[in-house]
Amino acid sequence: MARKEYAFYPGCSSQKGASASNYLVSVESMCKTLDIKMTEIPDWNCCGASVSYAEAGELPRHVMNARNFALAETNLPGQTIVATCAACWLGARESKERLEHNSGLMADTQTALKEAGLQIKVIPEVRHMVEVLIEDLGYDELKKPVKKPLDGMKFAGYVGCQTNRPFGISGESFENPMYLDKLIETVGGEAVKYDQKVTCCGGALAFSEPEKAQGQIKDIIEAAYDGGAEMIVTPCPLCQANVEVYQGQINKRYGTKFDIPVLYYSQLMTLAYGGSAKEAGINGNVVRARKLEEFAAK
Amino acid sequence: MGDMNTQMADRYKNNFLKEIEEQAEMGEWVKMCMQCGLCSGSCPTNFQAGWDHPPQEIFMMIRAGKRDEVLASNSMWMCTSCYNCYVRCPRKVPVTHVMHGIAEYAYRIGRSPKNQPTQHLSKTFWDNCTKYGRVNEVKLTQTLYFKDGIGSGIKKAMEMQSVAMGLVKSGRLNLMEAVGGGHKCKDLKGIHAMLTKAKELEAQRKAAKATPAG
Amino acid sequence: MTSVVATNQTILVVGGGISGMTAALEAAETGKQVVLVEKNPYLGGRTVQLYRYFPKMCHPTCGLEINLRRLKANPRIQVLTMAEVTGISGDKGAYNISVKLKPRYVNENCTACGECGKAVKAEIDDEFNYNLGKIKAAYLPSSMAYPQRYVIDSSIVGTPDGEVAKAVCKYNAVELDMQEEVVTLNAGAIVWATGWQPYDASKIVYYGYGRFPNVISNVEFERLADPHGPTGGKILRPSDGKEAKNVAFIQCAGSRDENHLRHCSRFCCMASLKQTHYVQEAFGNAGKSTIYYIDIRAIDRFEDFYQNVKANPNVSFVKSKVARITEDKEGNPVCNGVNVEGYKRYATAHDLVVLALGMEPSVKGMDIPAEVMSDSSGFIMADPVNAGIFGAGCATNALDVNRAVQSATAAALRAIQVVNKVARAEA
Amino acid sequence: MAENKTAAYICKGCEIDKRVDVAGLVKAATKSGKMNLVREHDFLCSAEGVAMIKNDIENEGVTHAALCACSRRAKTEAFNFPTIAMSRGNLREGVIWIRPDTDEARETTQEMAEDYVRMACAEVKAMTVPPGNQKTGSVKTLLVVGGGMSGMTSALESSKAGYKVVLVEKSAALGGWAAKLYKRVPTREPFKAPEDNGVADMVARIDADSNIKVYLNATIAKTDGAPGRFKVDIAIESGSMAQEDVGAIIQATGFTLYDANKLPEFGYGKTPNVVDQAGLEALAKAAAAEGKPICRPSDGQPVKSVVFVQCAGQRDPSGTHLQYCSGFCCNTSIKQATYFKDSNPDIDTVVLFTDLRTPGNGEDFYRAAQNRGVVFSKGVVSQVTPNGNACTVKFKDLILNEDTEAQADLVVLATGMVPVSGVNIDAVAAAPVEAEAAVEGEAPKEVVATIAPESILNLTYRQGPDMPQFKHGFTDSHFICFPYETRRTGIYTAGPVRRPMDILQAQEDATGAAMKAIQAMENAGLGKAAHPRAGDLSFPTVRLEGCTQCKRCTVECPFGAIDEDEKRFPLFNESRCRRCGTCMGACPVRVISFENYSVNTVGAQIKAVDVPDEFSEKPRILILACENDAYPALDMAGMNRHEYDPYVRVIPVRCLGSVNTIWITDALNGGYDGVMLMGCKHGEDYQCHFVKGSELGRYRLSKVGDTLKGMNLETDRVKDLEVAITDMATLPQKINEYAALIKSFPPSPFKGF
Repeated sequence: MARKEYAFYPGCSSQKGASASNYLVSVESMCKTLDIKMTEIPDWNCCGASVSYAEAGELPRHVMNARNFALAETNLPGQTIVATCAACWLGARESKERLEHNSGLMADTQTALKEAGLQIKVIPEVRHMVEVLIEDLGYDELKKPVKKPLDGMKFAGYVGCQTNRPFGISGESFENPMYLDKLIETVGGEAVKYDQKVTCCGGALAFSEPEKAQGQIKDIIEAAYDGGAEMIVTPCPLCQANVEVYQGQINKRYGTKFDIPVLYYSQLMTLAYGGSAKEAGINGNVVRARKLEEFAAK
Repeated sequence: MGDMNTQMADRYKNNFLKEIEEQAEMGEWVKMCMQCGLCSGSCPTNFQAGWDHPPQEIFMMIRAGKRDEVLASNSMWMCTSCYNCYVRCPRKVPVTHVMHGIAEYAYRIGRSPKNQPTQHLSKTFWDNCTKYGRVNEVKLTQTLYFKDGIGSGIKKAMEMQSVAMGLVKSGRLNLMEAVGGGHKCKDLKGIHAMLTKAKELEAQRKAAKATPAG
Repeated sequence: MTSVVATNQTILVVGGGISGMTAALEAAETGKQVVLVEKNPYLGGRTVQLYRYFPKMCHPTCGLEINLRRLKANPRIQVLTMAEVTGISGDKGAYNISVKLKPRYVNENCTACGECGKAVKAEIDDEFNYNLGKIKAAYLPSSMAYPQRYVIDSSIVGTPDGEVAKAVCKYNAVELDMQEEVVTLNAGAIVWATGWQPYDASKIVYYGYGRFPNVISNVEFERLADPHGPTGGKILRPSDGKEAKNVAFIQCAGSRDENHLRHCSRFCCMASLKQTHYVQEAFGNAGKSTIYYIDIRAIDRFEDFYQNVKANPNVSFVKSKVARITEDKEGNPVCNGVNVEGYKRYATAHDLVVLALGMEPSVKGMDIPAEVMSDSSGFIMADPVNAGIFGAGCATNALDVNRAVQSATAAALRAIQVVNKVARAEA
Repeated sequence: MAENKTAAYICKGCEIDKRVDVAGLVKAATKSGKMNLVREHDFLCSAEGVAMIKNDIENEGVTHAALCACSRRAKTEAFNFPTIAMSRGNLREGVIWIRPDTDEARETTQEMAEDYVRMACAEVKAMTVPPGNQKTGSVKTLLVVGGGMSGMTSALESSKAGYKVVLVEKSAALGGWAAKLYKRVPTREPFKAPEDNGVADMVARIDADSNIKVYLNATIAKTDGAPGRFKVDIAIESGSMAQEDVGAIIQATGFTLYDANKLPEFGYGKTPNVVDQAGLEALAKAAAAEGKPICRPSDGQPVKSVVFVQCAGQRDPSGTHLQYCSGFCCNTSIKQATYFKDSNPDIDTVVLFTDLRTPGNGEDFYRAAQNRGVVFSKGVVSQVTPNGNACTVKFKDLILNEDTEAQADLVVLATGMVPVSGVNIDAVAAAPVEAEAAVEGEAPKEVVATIAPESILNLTYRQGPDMPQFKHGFTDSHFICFPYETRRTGIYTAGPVRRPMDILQAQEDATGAAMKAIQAMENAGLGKAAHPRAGDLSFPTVRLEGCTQCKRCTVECPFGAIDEDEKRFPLFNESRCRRCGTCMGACPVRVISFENYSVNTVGAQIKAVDVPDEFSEKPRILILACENDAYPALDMAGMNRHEYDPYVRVIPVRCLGSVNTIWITDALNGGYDGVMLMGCKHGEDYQCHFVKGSELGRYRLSKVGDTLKGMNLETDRVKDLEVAITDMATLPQKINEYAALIKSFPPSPFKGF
């Protein structure tokens, strides 16, 4: 199979030492196995994320993404931009869509880009890592390198919002997307049924109004437990962080005893492909995935 | 005519609806709502306290000309950007964006609620990410927790201590960022110039759209 | 071989539901030769799967009985069941049509004595009852089925069960070697009356149809209330057979929704109002109904019916499109949403939720083997391009029974206009 | 006329021969039935069995056949012998399928089967094959009354089918309401913009159509006759009178708007700035003609804001105003709001509604209006007050849950439609039941009718000059499956006079009505009945020498088929008759009968039943079952093997209305222990396909109590049961309960006489 190349947009949270740095570690391991070459867009910048809407306004937000488009187009011509972060992907796709459909906005964007010595000719395709996996490779291809299937492990595939709405992974329904369950099954795990697969984790509200967001997170974790899950798996750094790191506080607030590890799909894949705990970044989990640690050590 | 009377006279007139259409991002969709309430029911924050008005009611209030109440509403700021309402709306109203747009407009003209935490986060986040081109998570956290002063900041920080320690231990919170060790873009000058221009163009565009008063 | 007598003065009617039967009968009773083609093994279509009609609360089988009597008395109509039109060539006034006939494996010798049904062991899904129950693989689709002749399901042909059916039939009615055949016929005009199907409820994922057993569709609810239905007319919910005394009706399930059906399906408000009567009829004051709606569309004198239901203290109305259905620990479906009249949140448990599914034309996605104009919902439009092909009933619009019959009567005249012209030319 | 030859055929198939002794049946047909020929067959409906019967008809000269096999509803394709008189003895669904296969039951099952054989034989002997009347009229010209969209459509569509049309319009021009419209709501995808009203095109097509003769400024002075031979006097404004022969009539007389003057609370009449929908159309037309924006009537200034009040005077449960919804007005207001928005998007247009009703593709039009910026609000308007050159609209906003108000230059009231349906004959005529109430021998009291002056059809019918109305003045048929079935054969109504509807629906309706009218003309010419006994060639004949001129038949006929001649005898108009037999049931002296259904055909069956003596403990119960609902329900009970009492004997009747009380008294006199009548629902939601039949039948039945008392019998021996076609499971229970009651009485004292 030919080596696949993409312009990589890792996003702020995936950087070294940042909150999703372990995501990046596992993606790199996974891509290595799958022979996917990800070249970081030189000097990429933040997407602005959804929450900046109030301060940023319309144009500045799009301009931020446009700068990444211009950099990708200039430095990695012809390559599709691939984001691992749901928010980065959503922000970039949204800007692409708006700019392509609004010539006035596009003209203003070009004017602003000029200030940074950049311009856009054609906005590159913007895709999520998961789309690359399931569309460019396919489940069968993803299954081939599996050396250690995650037999008998039960995962709640938590899709959350922003990889799912408003764009969604193509071919999936907004209400019950199946790709994550299929990825879990591809690496030998069991995807449990539970009804909070696409419930919002609270997003940015987890920072600004934690008590509101934590109620939602509680429902998600509870449903995952009720479904029989041992671990939660997600494609989104914000979902991962929100569902994982507040468990202690939720336990305090609601008297629950949550202690469920929250992983990235890429971590499962890395492990199933025979990678080490370190290569999968499971040392970076706040709620320790002991079962996986033991599995990796075997 | 007194203020109250002016307001009554403007009821169910296009004035405010038009203002929103011109000034708020995606505001032109407000008129398409048919008051089914699916957005309100689909919102993940629906069953928590804190809403003044559900989205569809905000839309009706705009159509009814309730300018003061809408702009000062807390509701738009509750949005978690989950896009549930957006994908379900039977009229394909991009509710998420409309709510953001109205919030942004209220904020821009200084009519939004004061001390709104998500509004504060929005500003903090944007300032943070545009300063160096990328987010500095530690500084972001610091700014957030100390926004109401040292006292409450310490209290919040203490509350969040376990969270932070977990992240630090797992290598996902780099305290060095606090002292300037964070990630940065190289072409900061270009980014800042670009954003300054963008702000300027945006202001021009919105001003050009505004209907002259009177 | 099935033989059909038809000429360019014959009218072909496709679809043997109430619209197709009406078009066929009106034309035949005006002296025209008619061929009526129906894909089911019986006539009557979707209306005969309804328990009662609004607003009279009368029974659709009553009208069917009259129509069947008209049909039995009229030698000008030839009925082909288990038949589908597969080809249309030619033009207005001179069409050549091919019709594929699926084997029924039972010939006209059948006396409907029922011995084969008794003898056969295999069971299949009961399509007439929307698969809410099972029936024997040798079956009469319903007590009102016409032709009153059994059907052997193809799944038992070539099995010992099939042989059993053949062996017990004293009348040589079971023909297991019956083959699919194609008959060709002429017609001057075609009435296309293929009706509608309920919108696929599983596409409205947030209502949990298919996931929650106690979320059912409006057409299924008709079968639950019908004495001929799978529960013998008792309103029992699917999960545990408990009496469903507290029933929620969710309007616009699919309709008026650009993510699903653009159009308003017109009949569903009235159907739900009607179905509140079923709840009242079954349980008296212990029966409670809640209608979640956007606008109640009880047009013309149906308003009287609405006002009567509204006056019933056991029926409540909530202006709200339900946002989500969940299930509580007892298996009760819970409707979640916001009542927009004054902003009231609710999370209300019911015994059963009935989705008022909208109407999708059956022609949508169907390959009519001729050039026929349809709108973006798939409804056949009146257009000169259609030449001698005329839509009728719910193939043309979302209609209630009354309006469908009107439409079919009008379509019969349009077809007659064509064949009369042929007759004048040939005279 | 050839000699009658009778034959009975007894089928042994479907296990009939296993369950009953066929020899006994043969004996019953031969001895009691006195049939000339009796044959048994293993499988009567087979090709061979049918060939046997055909052979008997052709070669043995069989003219009357009693087929004793399955129900008359089964195997109709096989048992199709149109040239002979035929009856069916229901041994399968009516006997072996409703009885248990046990030794104890064998005797009663056998008796039941033998009775049904006897009854079938007796019935067929009393029948003749109707020859059909060729003397009915054969005019094939259609009269259309009303030249609006509906009437014009009916005329054009009929002409297209090759028929001549006379079109009568009372005003000076064709077009009706539609002509007053600036534009009409869209009829084609994308359903976004109002369309041309389409009137000019249709008028041009009518003018060019040699099949259509138009009378303008004309009304119908008199309508005489029957389908196929109507004679119509047309009064023309000039004073002249024309006469036309027509075969059928379509009444498409449309509607007027509900009078907004009845809505002073909405400011109508108090300021010219409150208009109804017609008023707005007039303003829009005038503005378009002058190329100006729509202006405020009070001062001629362009309208800057307009509020539409939906359901003004409609959907009013209090009964003060219209109770119904007119259906078209939501779309009309949307269209009118579009007039404003398309001329100037800055005009404030607000539509206040409680339920917005835009069915079908109207939803697209609604969306399109929203997209233009029309504001829709769910609200209840309480008051509109003039305020200088503006108006204040007070209302409750139901979404925002507050009392509020809006200012508007113009207020448009959506007042809805009132049908132009002529004289309400039911209100002015004596109710048929009152005629029944009249003491025997005494003429029913004549009701002095204050006939409203504006009759439309001026029918010379005994029962009044116009079409019977249904609810709210509309002439709807009341039948869901059969929307065109009026109570005046050959006269159909179309468009908003029938039911509130918009133009598109009215055009569809008018096309359907044309279909029915054409059909009525064609069948009248052949002497065939119209729906629901379509094609029936039988016809009631009356022995005038026995007639007492009691008028019951003329009054009760649900279809106005019977007038009175100069000598005050009933005058039957064959092509108006629907063959329900209500006249036959009504006739106290039993002089009315059909060839194939008469006092005799049923009476003979009643007499044919073997009534055991009082010591046998075998009661006999007669069931007279309506063939539309009760009889099918009994059949289905059989098909589903729901058992019932073996002492009942069922005779199907065309309608309860055709039940003559003589049958009941004859049965009781003959020793029957009880009589049960099964008919469909009557009253407001009646199901009787002959409209009044079951009601009249029941009324007669209610009078039987006195007869029973006179005979010294318990009044409960006669039972009236309302049956629906779905009652297949409950009906056997009810029969059994009734049979148990009858068994609790002593045996009828009339046995053995």
